[in-house]
Amino acid sequence: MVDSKKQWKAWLYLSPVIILTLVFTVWPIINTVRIAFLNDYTLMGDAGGMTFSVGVKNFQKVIQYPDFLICLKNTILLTVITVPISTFLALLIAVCLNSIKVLNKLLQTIYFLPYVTNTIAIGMVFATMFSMVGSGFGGADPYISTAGIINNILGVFGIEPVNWVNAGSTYWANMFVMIVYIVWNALPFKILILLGGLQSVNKQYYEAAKVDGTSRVRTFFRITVPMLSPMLAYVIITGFIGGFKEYSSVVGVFGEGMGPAGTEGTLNTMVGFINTNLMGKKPREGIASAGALILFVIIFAVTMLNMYVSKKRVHY
Amino acid sequence: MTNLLSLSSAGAGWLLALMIVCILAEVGVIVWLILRQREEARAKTSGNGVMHERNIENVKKTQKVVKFLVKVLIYLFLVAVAVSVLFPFYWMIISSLKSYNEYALEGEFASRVTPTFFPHKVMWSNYAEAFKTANLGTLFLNTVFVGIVSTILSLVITVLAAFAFARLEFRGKNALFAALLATMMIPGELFTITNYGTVTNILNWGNTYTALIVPFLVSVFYIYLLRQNFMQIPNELYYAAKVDGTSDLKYLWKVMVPLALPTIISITILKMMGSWNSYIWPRLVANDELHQLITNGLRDTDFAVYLADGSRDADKINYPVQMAAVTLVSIPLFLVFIFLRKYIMKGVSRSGLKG
Amino acid sequence: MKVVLQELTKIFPSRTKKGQEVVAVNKFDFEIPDGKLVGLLGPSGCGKSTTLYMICGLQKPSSGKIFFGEDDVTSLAPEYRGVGLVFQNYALYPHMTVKQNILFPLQNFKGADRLSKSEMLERAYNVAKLVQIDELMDRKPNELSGGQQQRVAIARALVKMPRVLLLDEPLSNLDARLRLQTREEIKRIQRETGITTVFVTHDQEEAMSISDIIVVMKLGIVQQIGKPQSVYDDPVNLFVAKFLGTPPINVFQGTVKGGRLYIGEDNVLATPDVEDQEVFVGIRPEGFIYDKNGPLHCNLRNVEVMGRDVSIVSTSDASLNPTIRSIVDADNKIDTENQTVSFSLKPHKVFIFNKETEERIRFGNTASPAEVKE
Amino acid sequence: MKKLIACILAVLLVVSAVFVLAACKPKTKPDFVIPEGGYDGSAVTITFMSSMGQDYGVILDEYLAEFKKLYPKITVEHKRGGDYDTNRDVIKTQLSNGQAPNLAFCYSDHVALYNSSKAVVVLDDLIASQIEQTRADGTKEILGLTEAQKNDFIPAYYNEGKSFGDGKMYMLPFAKSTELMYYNKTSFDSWELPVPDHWFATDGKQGLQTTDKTSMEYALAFIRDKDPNCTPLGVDSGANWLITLFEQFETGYTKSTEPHYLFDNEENYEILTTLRRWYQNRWFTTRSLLGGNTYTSSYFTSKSSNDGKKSYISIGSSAGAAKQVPTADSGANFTVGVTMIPQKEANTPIAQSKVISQGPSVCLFNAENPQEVVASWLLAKFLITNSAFEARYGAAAGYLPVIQSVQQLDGYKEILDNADTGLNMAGMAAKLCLEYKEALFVSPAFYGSSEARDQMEILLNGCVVVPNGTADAIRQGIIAKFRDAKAKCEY
Repeated sequence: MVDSKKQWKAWLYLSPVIILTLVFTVWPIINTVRIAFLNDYTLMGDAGGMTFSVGVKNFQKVIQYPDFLICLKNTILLTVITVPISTFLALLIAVCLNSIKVLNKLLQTIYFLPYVTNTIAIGMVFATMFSMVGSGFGGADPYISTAGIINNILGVFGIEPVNWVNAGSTYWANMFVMIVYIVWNALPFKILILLGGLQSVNKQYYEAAKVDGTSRVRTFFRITVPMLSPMLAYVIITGFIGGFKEYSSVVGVFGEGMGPAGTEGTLNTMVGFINTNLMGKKPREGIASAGALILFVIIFAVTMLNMYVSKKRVHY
Repeated sequence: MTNLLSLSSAGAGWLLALMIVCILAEVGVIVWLILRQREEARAKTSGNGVMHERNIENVKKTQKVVKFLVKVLIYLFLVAVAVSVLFPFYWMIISSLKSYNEYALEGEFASRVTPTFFPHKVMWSNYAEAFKTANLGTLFLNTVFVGIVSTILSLVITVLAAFAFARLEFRGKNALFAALLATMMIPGELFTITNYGTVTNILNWGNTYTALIVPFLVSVFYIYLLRQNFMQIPNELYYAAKVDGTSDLKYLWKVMVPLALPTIISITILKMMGSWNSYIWPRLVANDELHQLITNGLRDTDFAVYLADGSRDADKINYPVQMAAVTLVSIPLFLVFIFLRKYIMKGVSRSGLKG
Repeated sequence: MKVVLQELTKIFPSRTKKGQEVVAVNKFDFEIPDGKLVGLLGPSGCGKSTTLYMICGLQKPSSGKIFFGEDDVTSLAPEYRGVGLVFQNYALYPHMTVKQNILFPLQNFKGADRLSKSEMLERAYNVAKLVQIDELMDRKPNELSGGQQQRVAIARALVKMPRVLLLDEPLSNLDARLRLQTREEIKRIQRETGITTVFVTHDQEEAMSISDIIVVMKLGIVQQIGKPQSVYDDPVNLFVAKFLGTPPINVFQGTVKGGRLYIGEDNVLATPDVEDQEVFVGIRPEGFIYDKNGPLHCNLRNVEVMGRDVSIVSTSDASLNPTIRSIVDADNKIDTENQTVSFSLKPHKVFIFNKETEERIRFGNTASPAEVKE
Repeated sequence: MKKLIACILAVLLVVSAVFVLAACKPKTKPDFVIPEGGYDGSAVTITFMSSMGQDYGVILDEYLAEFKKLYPKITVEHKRGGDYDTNRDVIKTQLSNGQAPNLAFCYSDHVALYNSSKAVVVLDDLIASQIEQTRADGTKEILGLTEAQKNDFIPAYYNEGKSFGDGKMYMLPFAKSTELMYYNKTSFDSWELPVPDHWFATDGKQGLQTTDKTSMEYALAFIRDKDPNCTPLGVDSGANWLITLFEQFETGYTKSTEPHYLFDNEENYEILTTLRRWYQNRWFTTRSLLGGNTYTSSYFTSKSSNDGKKSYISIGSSAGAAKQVPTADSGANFTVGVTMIPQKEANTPIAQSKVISQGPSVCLFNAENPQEVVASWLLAKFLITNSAFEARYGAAAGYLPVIQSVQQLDGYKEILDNADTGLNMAGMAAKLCLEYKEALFVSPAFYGSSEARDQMEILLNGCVVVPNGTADAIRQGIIAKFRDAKAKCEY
């Protein structure tokens, strides 16, 4: 009974969205694809009237980037580690929050604070928290003195201070700081969604479980998690998409160098690679577009995989 | 090796130590619980699987203790997480109250190696200076103006689109919606360069508010959120309204919007916060004093460190003042969130995000 | 195993600040004999569900005690009470198949009660056969009809062989035909397992038809406890009388003068050793006898033929309900031309109640047969 | 289904329209040709993008007003572009969309970048032009530079404008700085330690064993021995240090023509191995090794040396001279000596010495209306050849004027005369730079030269933290860092 009048009206309501999306989303995509296939395309060259041959040179160039594998590895590692941790932590926090009355409102407000703050500023705070002072980093016997709070706290427990972010710090020390920071940043949104989901679960399932003498742990895994599975699937999928686009958090902690002094670039991510070719000193928009397309393909594949997995295991 | 005693006022140090103790206590409680469970299992008389008589006294006692301990466990865990979430804020705020030397452990503080937890000399002047140097006034007004206008316009668009997607049937609806969702997967940087060309060259909106507002009116996530919410309103209402002749818009305004109000309010708040944190695009498109927004205003203002003779030390950035500026900028967001927290929570959960 | 409730009370703090609290259950004393099926009956909001939840431990009583056999389980958590509960809308785990739903309670057994996998499966199939859903084991709850879901819920409650089975308005979500059938099922299952069962309903017909004992409640206070028939035949007050029986009892305003009961002017019945007073008179629909020169005269409205008997609908100024419904044997020839119709009454089907307290006033020769046999 | 295809077609139509529109924006701008009679007096608005701080903008505005008196019809819009990198990004983004300012502050690396869109005006014709321009006050000037004006420039700074490999002049120097070595004169005197004038010990021995007492090797070992807690040497920019070393030892860094990158060679491995040893002995540190926010000048002027936070020698830009003097409240007080940075061999005469110089220049951008270009040229010429402006800006910003006539200017003369290493350290720095003007060299500029500069900083940081091990293992570690840097540059 879809009469044409109804059709026309639907398109009318959607017209603002469609026009804006066309101009500001579809056209950039088409333009990016166009640029990606123009060899060694640079915007400045284009403005200066240069002509470019069509080909896949840009894509080869992306692969040939000496640190391409490092960027890929970092992007994947950061995503694969932080998404599960932040999702599980958020779930745990949401369930605990849901089971208490006193202080509930206050704690909810506190947990949501990181969502409201400026990523770069907090990045700087994290950098100082994990920093050391003194000039001997990376040397044979670097000064172990430290200004960072974290090392001071470790000191309280007699643990040797660790060189987290300064020159000569190990890759995994840097990654640890990044993981802590990304999880810290990702929690609020996830808690919000999962808490919302928990509140819409019918109370009687829990009462039935209680009467059947189900332990808390079993209730959590056999009832709460399955009932929350649509929200969990959503949070994990958006988590992966966000994870692959990680960049500003690394800049927040390590600055544009994407790594501690002496090992600059070891924490560079795919988006970092794209940005250096967009905003850097040797801008090559062609290569940046090719890199962005490759990243999009990876994200698309992972999201399809996630969707497929969630179709199987999620109960709607 | 420094030890904690040298920390003159180790308030926050102890706070963080408390957090570590919380976590250790938890581990202890969990282990005790597991032991308790195992030992309790052994103590029971054997039975053929029927819910058998148990020595009720023993069960009642353990049940009370276990219940209490689990409550303690939950509160310990939640407090530990709260401390770890709050600590960076605490550190940001006290950094904003320190003098540059105390922050960077230079000058008279050069001999110190561990940072101070409470500013020796509380520098409220940092906030005044931050407000003045970064002329937060104009930045604030710009951001609020851009925020409100873009939120209202985008709200209208989102409601209309969500209504169409949720209620009206038209061919290609699902394909269009899937395509829109797909755009969320594309890294933002991809759009920036081309959009910059479109905005400055073709539309030449360079350095205008329109350039800051229009490109981001369409936010797919909010359309998705509102569509979920609209879909939960039963169809019969729509048909009933149709029967007695109400037009789509009247129905939308009279019935759907009121019902989905919490979600709409939370979208408004989250949208406002989004425009607060945008950084790369404003810097590219509208970077002159007139149109600068807060984040890129902060980024470009060089917060000066003044030498003894009053001249500026060009190399050094006065981080405490920058932290003060960032705190000043974050306060309105905190307040908005604290007052409207209920709506945000309800808005998102109401949408249920099922399916 | 018998269940004893001693002065069980539950007071809910009022949500609004100034409003006073709500007494949901007020000093409920009752002993549920072992193996009996007890129906908690009453209008909605009378505290029957609250009582049920207090028995199973989901609600903590404000005061009073609950005993399972000799054990005082008042403050014991539900999982330790060995209770099976069936919810009104079944609360089957939507993401689990029927088999998983039924197995779920068994998997919670700890320590000595733990069963092997095969034992669990066997128990599950037995109880599934008992409730005749053994061929639906691999279906998901949303693929089953209301009745089938109901039976799965019962199976899940029974599989752990609880000491007490509790059902919260088990039939309210079913359509009429299914309700009759499931009602019998519950009775059959209870008799076969011999498990002490308490079920809650607001449908008096359902309660009377299958319970061994019924407890009529109103606003948290127990009105009457007893066998369905005896409570029906010997209501302790007007509320209980009106609540039981379909079609409902007809209530009139009457007066007792000189040992005689008058409805309006008609002197309908002898009521020896009752002082003169204004009274309420309750007459069961089956308490009328179609008698041309019966003492009670009403204006005939119409006659509904129902096969085995006839239902005469009439009105009278003294009646408190809009119409009076009397059921008489079909072979009475009802003279429909005549405007008025007159009846004589079966004494044991007529109850009189004090005007103020609505308490039942018994009079001489009407000791109903049921009570005697007790 | 028919409807769906129709709507997809519509979408493609709209998009291709936008695409065609965008594609045909005015692309190629004609190369600039000086119009007949130079500036024709027409009303013209030119934008001047500078990366000056707020305080120096005041000085500029004064002289812009003066310029307005000479050419009333030219209105100058002065836009502050933030620091150098932000300034470059803003201009780069404008250029990518066919817009540009008329006149802008720039580094040679930036101009090489801008030139990839052929947007920068070649200045040779303008410089040589003899066209007469009459100014509002009736006075006349030739459009180009007179011989006197051309010779007034410090040669090294002037030639930087031509360091793009094609001999063409793309920019005029605006203000320059060079690198100097500041040392703790009081300590050096008390230790009777000679001020080092070359880097490595000639007799190949290490640390205190070497007989070559004027080498940096000996000095650092000596200082470290005297104050075991300190970090003897603080170098502000690691990249400048390596570029200077490769230039001094003539082992090759980069050149403006293909193939650009020459630094990956045996001699440089040697140099970096030695620097690594120095770092492992905790003899030096750099700003980026300290995380980029701590300045080595703060080490040089700090009182106590616990945790290495004190240095006795500091190599930094002449522009930051004032900061190398200990302030009253820092509690440290010593007299600061300042001299040329060490060279390859001892007592190298100034002419053979090599010291890197940097600083902002000014370049002109192509514009549709040639009058805008000519007007911008007049403004640039007016500012740069005006010794009073150069002197005041140089003194305020700590930069060195690019024209020598500034020295005769009475205001500036006093600065040079009573230059001392105390309060008037900036004057002393200016004085020394003028003295060393033959030694100044500029690193070549080409598309990607700024990336190469960054890679040098990363190379130094990478090599000095190569973990301990056998000599060969260390060597391999260093070679790997070189290879990585070269690959990044060539990428």
